[in-house]
Amino acid sequence: MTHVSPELTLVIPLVGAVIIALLGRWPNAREAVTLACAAALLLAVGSLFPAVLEHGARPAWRGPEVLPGLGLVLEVEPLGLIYAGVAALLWLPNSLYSIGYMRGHHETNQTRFFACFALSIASAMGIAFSGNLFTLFVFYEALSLATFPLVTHHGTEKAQRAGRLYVGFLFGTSMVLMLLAIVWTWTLTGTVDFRAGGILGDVSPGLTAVLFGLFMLGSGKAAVMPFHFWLPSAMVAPTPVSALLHAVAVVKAGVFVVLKVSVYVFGVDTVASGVHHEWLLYLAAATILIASIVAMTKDDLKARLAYSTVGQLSYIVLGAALGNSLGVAGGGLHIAMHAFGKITLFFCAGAIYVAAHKTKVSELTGLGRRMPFTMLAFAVGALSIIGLPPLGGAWSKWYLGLATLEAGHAGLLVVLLISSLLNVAYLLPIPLKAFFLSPPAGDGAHGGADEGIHEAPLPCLIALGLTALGSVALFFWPDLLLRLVTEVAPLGS
Amino acid sequence: MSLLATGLFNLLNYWVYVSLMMIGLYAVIAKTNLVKKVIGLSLFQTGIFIFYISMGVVSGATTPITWTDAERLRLGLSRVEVAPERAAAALAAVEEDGLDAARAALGPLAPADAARLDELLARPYTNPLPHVLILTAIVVSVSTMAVALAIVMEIKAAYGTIESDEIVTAELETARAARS
Amino acid sequence: MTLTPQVPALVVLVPLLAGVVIGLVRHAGLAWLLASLASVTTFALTLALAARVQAEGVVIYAMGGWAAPTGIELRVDALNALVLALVAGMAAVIVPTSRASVAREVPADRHDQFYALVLLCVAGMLGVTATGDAFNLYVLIEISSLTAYALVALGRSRDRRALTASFQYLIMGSIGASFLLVGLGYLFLATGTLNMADMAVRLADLHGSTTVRTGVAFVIVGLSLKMALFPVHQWMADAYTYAPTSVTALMASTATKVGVYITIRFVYTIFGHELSFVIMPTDAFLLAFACLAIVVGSLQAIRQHDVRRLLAYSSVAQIGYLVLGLALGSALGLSGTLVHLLNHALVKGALFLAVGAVVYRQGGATMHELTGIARRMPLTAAAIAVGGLGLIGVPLTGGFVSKWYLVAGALEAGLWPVAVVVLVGSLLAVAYVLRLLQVVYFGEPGTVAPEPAGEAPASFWAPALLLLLGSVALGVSGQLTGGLIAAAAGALAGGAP
Amino acid sequence: MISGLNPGFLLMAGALLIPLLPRLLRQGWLVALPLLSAAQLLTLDRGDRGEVTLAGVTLHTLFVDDLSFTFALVFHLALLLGSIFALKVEDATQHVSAVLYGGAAIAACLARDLVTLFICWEVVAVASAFLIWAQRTPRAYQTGMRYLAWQILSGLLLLAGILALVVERGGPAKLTGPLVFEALPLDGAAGWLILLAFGIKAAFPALHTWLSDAYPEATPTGAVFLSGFTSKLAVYALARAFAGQEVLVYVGAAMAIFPIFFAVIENDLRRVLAYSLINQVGFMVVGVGIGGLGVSGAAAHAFAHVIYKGLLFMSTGAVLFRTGTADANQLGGLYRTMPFTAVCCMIGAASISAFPLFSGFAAKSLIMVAVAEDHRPGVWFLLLFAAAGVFHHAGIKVPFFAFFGHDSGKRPPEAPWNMCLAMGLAAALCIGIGCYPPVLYAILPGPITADYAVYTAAHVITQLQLLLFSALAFCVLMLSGRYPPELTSTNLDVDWLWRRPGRVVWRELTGPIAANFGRLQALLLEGLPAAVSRAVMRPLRVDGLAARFWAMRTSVLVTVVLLLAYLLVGAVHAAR
Repeated sequence: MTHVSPELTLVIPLVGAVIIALLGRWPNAREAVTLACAAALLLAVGSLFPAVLEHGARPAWRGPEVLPGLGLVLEVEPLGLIYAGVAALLWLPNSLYSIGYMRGHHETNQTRFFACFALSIASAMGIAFSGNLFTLFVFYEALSLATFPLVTHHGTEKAQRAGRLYVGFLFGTSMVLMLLAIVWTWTLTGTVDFRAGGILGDVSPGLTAVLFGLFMLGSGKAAVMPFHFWLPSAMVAPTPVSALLHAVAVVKAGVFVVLKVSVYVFGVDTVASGVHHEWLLYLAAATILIASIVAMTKDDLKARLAYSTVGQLSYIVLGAALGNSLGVAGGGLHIAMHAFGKITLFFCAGAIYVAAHKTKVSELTGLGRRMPFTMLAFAVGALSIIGLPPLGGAWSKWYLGLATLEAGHAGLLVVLLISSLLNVAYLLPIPLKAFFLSPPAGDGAHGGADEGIHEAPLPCLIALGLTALGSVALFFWPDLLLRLVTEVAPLGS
Repeated sequence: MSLLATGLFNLLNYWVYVSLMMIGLYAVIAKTNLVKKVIGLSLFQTGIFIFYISMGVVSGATTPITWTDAERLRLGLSRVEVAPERAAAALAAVEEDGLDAARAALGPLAPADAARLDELLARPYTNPLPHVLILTAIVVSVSTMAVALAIVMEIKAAYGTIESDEIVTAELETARAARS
Repeated sequence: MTLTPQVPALVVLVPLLAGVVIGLVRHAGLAWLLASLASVTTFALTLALAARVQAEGVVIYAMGGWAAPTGIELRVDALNALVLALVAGMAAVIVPTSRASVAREVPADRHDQFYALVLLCVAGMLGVTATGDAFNLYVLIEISSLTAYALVALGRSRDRRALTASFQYLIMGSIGASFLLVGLGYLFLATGTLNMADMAVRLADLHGSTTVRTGVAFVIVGLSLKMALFPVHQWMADAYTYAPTSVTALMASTATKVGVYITIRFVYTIFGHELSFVIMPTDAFLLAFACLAIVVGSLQAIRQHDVRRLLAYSSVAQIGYLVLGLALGSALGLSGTLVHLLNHALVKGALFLAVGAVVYRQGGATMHELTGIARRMPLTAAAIAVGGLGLIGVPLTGGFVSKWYLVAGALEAGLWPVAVVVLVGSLLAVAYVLRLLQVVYFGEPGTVAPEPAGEAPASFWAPALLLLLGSVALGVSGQLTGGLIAAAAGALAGGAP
Repeated sequence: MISGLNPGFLLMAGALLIPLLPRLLRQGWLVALPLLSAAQLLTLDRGDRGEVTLAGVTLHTLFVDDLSFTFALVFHLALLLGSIFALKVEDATQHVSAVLYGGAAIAACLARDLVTLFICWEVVAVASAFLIWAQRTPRAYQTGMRYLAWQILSGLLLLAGILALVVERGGPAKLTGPLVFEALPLDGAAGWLILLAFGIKAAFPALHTWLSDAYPEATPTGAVFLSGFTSKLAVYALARAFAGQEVLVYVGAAMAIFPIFFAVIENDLRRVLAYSLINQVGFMVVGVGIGGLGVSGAAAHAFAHVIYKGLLFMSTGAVLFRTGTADANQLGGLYRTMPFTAVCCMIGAASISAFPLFSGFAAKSLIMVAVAEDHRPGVWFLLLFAAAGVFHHAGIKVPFFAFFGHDSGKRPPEAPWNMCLAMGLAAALCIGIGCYPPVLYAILPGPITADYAVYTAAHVITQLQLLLFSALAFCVLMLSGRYPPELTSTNLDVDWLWRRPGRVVWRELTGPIAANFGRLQALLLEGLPAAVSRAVMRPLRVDGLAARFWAMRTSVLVTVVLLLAYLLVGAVHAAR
């Protein structure tokens, strides 16, 4: 079976970014390049799946060494393939959507937007396929940098403040905590490579616990409270950026790091054997509940979705911290499941904004008559986030639930279930009120207040339709994902 | 008392150098006139020169010129009462066998003379190196003064004053004007 | 007669003599030409010397044929070969390309003086680096310093505050040099020699008498002043802000580095591990102020409106990193210092050149004038961006490698709070760099700021980008500098008892 | 037809086509779909098929035995009748959700394993809620949300139970086959959780409020579907997993009794029917709890109940459709213009009251016999009382207040033909089963045989006595004016507990979290940076212009201090 070399997955979006930047004056050509790159990347990443799954290959690439024995190394392994697959797969609809959104909304600096977007994807690929902690860190930071101009896209005071928080929290956690942990690991073990079963075998339990804390909190993109504030504030960015943050690349990078580090640096068994990992369980549980409760109080649609993400991410952190392979499996699945669900929700939020210029939940009542397709997709996404069958979110909840019981933490299962109920409470009313209640009365002269609102531009609709279908498809065909996660964490163990 | 006196007088050179340095630093810190600051700096450096110079001094030592034993003996003999033949024999002996042999050849002397001669023969010379060094340092110091005073002149030309507080006021006003 | 054996002396003599000669030609163009030639030649010589050191080990050159300890010797090993190449290299890049900015910033009748002073300054620094004699070191320091005071003062035609900055620099520099002189006096008193190698041998036998300890204290404090280590760093911020652009670029990338080099030399070679770290608490002293320098310098940089001042305060912080590494007293720490020394020289030189380009086009370098320049001056902006990332120590720049070594060194020594300080420092660097980049790239000119003119001449951005290329090469190729650095660090740390 | 295909899946897939079809085609499809699906069901052999692996979980999606066949068949009937009844509804949402709902219920009945059951369970929950929301009023919206919350809670408990079961059995790795849905012991968390999940859907006492709360708020046609599936699915699930569990007998008895009181004082006729539904399900639960013949009785009763309860909801739905209200105090005398509906309603009432020759009698007597044979006189009497009660409110009150009673003056036209057709078919079935029970008995699970004699003199006489005395009581009360008046009122049920104090508790719990969270955010994002700025940044301002000479002065001083400090520390250090 032929497959591409892993560095090609970085080269495609990188080259794409350069061409996009050069084609700034010809928007159609520029967008064509974006779509072509997205398609090419999808093919490239796609070609890696059979190689890894059928043939057990671990395609690798060794870059320059920065220090003796410390260099850029890419190595394809199943967990990374999930993340890379999600990012590559969602780049295409997200690009399509961005085109509709950015044009429909007459945004400025579109060239910068698309170029930075491509750079972000390249960074995500680097994170996904990183073969050691150093490479992971490099691309993790690259992702923060590449997304920074996207977050501050509008350049307003609010956007700049968001940018400051974004940088402060992401760099603050990664540069201080994560890097400290990486260097510490290096001084203790002499290596930063990812290895099945972990590399910290000889380190004392106390130090292991310290490192665990540093790594887990150092991954600020995972938005575990209280390191989550950047996420809601980053909502000032255009909606495709929010989709990128919440679904395609950024927050997924955070939880991916959490998962990857616990599997390949600590080792699942080490996490389980340490007594010092439990605080993370409780922190994640608290994050899940508090984020949901806060989400209910938010009337701003994107803020509500943002807090929803904060809660959902902690599902994955929980999975990583439970210290059994079921948890890893659940977490790995949830990366993909949440991505599809949440990107749909954001696409819908953006579509509503483009079409109706509405941002508040309370303004959406009755909008279902004007934008039935969007609202239907929203409902699908919401149900997937809640974790109801037949939508993808059900499977990750299934495995996470099993993991909590297997680890002897029935209380955490209760947390997960309560969270589902809370999700129902803050997500479902949005489409339901849109469909089943009447819009607030207009000013009389023009009939309803929603007069003249139509569905968003076609590219947006296609994109959100695709991702909503993806959520459904993930319920019926999760096998590929499951094979990947079980490759990482055999369920028999 | 005696301890204090010893401390005071035996280390007198250190006290002098430290005092000079402190006075100089005080001027640098406290004076607003830039020239006075420069003078303070100069005093400070002068203190260091004294330190170096006093460091090379050995009480009772000779000048740091290279003497042969014979030359030294000849100098010593010129300072004491001694018979000329014994002096000649000693000078001959020193050429052959060194100072100890010469001292033996000289024979007994008056106690005062003997002590004086022994002292003269044993006296070390002062170390010339610090003095050489300090010559260089003085050159450096002078250059520093020159540059400093040149800058002060330029400051006077640019600001019309060499009082540091007035310069600050002028700058503040410029800044305020630029802002408004 | 072959010149090969004379190379160590020529490294110092070529710029020195060239400086004197240039002082005599009263022609700006010719002065520039000669200065360029001399600096490039010197660089070539340092490279040749470095190659020789690598081949033969320590190269010793007795001045005038007088053998040490009586005579003055130049003594070049892996460590100062590196610093020599760095200083000469920076000069070779900055001097030939400085013509446009000098023409703009220095009065026409002073151009010959300018180039003469620059070469003398470089000669002084090279001499400081190469010499094996302690007193000679003091004299050469003063040569480089005196010329530097004058060079800073030359910035007065653009801003009269250059004069006051220069004056302050002079006072502080002289006090620092004087402290060094006093310290050397005590050491001489105790050992009776001024030859560094000789002194090291004798100090080891003295086990830290009061005299020795006093000498060490004066030397360390004097060097702290010269390095602009916090809290005696204030002169540097002013001097770098108001000096002519190319002077700032040259000094920022070399002067403090030479200061750090001398400190390494004293602490490791002359005092030795026992005197520095066991008898005297030099490590604690330097570590404490290094950490403070990192934090306070970065915080002050965040506040600045004038970009040159921002960069100057960033230098205060970066010197903190350099000192921190050498104070760790381990091979890891020292490697960190050396990589950082190279990287920071390259990056800061490049940044000041790029800022110089902005000054050249916009007439100033406040945030106001930098607003949105990325549209019209993309290459300059790119240099600022890459340089900024280098300051942060983003991976794949040399800064990351040094940061890695420093953190690892601190952790190895069990000083995790120090490691945290290093990391927090780079976080603060993110704060001021991103603020700068945001203005440069996303600022909207026209409403709040003057519309930028076109791109600056290539003589600004080309050398800047060249230097940054060096920084990136340092970051991606462990092999490039690894050999030299490892040799230097190993020799120093391994030489400790 | 297609071997191994669960007919429920056919329905669910077919439901998705509905919104795409033009009106006429859609109506045809709505009728054809249940028929198609039923045909599929009838061709299926008994046994275990339809193996699928989803996400590493083995599912056996199809299992036909007597129990599942009975329920699947009656669900098909219910769906068909409901679809005919709702044929003229223009709102595609209702059609889609109704067919999805029915399909999922059927699929759940025919599921072999617990995971398939869970999946269908959740689809049932969500799809059914749309029948309430489709009323498109704020009140219905709120009710629907409450309804959904309960349904989802049930699903989550089921999920938790299943997960616990998996872990109890050694984790997913040990689980090679499907997680078979069969009798579950009540000896661990898993069993109780699953029982609780079923209990919510079966409207166990205190868990029942969603039912009486939601059904009256559904659309006129929606209530018909709602009455058909959810609680009967729960009965099926209980019968499959917990047949013979003692606890169910008492729970069932309680369920049969308590709704009577609420039903009597209730004004909204559809709510009256909802309470009677709980009461009827109580009979079934008792049957399940007894096991053996009881399970057969429960299945039979469920079968009959789906039809007659559907019929009752259809008739009240028709009234609601024509008059816009189902409140007893606003109705009355409608027999004049809606005679067919009135007759059908009475047939339904007779069935629910278990008049001989009507389906209720044929089914309920099985349960009564089972109780008696199990020697539970207390329960038997309770059920007898409950039977009297149900006749009282569902058998008499509903038809009386709607079609007779005081004349409301309303003269609505007869229900549309499709509604009449549906009601007619249902009524025919009620009578058919009642007159010829062996048709029903033939398909029932358990020890019952088709020649079971239901019309024994003892059965008939007991029942008739009961009914007549009950009717007498009603008449006496009505004539003496002591019958609770029909008023618009809100009955206090246990849902008050979670509507009032529950809301307060929730507010007290989450309010501080949300508020303190905001405070924390302000502190972290604004207060802290400002404080740091004050504490750290302001003193750093010494580098201003004014500070230059001051700075030089300090620099020199600092230098001296540094020197002294270093000397001192060095001396101390060396002395140590």
